[in-house]
Amino acid sequence: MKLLYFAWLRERIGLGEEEVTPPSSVVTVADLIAWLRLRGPGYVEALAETARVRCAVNQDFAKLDTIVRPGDEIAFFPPITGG
Amino acid sequence: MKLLYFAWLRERIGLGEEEVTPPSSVVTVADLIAWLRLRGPGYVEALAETARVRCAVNQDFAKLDTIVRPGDEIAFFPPITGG
Amino acid sequence: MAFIRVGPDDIDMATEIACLQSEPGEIGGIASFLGVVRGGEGHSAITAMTLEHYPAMTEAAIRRVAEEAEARWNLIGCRVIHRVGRIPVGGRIVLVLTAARHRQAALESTSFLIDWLKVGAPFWKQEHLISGKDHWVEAKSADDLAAQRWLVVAPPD
Amino acid sequence: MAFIRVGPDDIDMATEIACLQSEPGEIGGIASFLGVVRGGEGHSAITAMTLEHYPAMTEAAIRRVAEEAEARWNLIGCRVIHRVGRIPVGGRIVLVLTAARHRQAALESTSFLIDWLKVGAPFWKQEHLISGKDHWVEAKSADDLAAQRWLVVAPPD
Repeated sequence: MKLLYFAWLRERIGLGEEEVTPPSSVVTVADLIAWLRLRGPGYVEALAETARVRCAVNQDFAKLDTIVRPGDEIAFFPPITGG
Repeated sequence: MKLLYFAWLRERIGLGEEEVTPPSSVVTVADLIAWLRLRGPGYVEALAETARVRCAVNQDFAKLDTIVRPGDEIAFFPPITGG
Repeated sequence: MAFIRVGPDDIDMATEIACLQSEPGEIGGIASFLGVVRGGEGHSAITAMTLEHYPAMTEAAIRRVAEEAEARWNLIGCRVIHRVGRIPVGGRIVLVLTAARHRQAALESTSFLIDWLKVGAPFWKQEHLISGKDHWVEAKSADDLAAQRWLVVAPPD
Repeated sequence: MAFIRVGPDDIDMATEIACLQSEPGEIGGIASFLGVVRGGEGHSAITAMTLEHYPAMTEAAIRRVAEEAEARWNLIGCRVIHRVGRIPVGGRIVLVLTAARHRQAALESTSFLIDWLKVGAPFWKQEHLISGKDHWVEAKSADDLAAQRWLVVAPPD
């Protein structure tokens, strides 16, 4: 699956986009976050407080229990500050 | 006193502005309207329905019982359609 | 300081916004309402509209209410331009422009000012029908109600 | 048909209004909101702001809501222009422009769209402080509340 990071999540993780293949035990957004945190301190720092992290799956806003599948585009970002 | 007429009141009376000297029995806007109606059919037509006539005395919106005095500028006009 | 202009000249939105932005202050948002002459349909189709006003009263009345809006919404700037004379279909009649730190103040004060102009500023609209007839526009009670939302008092009956 | 543009180019209000006025329909009023970069004061004084977004999502999300607004307020036209990239203090960030037969539809839909953009469109603002530091703007709960006025659902927590 394709992961995208925006704003300070991108800065902390150190990249804006990557392809990953998580194990089949990763079923939901929450699982994916837990798995990503194992990838290094930048991920831990970016994804530490899930209350400050928002997610979209295939360009639709998602929740922690939204299902993720191979081939999905999954974006992580802070609360929106548009307009 | 100086009288001003706007919009269809001006058209019906046939002039936009005139100087008048009503008798001392004319104390209020209502008295002035009654006295003006004696001046001819245009005035009657313009001032027939007081519900459709608005008035300002010295550039402030006035009511039928507002006092009018020599030297005042008194304007008659239809309900406002601005903006 | 509220800027008010009443006259026959057309309205140039870009210039007005630039003037507003030159006001000192922390502008975060600029709201506007531009009223244009609607063509009407069928029997009420028109070619143009003529706006008449009470010159000695108009600008002063608008200034009073614009300054009230500036105080009530803590505006950084406010411009009200109202045209008079003949305006063709599609032409600009009125522009209300407000600037504030935050969007809600700008949007609400714009709404307030245009609602007030409909019932409180001494303008009268005459429509020139395609048929050649002229017709004075009747005041709408809906406009009185809109103005009352803001506790603005329409001219007394 | 709603017109949406997201990109680095500056916003030309006069052009956008002219485009809106060329839409077929009986336009009586055009409302707008223009958001500009506020300079801030003291320790939070900034020189510029950078807007980041999620390109694959932004325009589609704005279009969906702009079309919802067109239907809900029976708009004749609607344009939403949102800039991304670096914008200096005083620069234009966003323009919402709506046209309707009547003023209230235009003003309300403008308010709705800007309230939604604050919480619903995937943009993020970074401030460049005069001190040289960069700082991501925090979302405001007041913006969530403003969006809720319209029964718009902010992205889930």
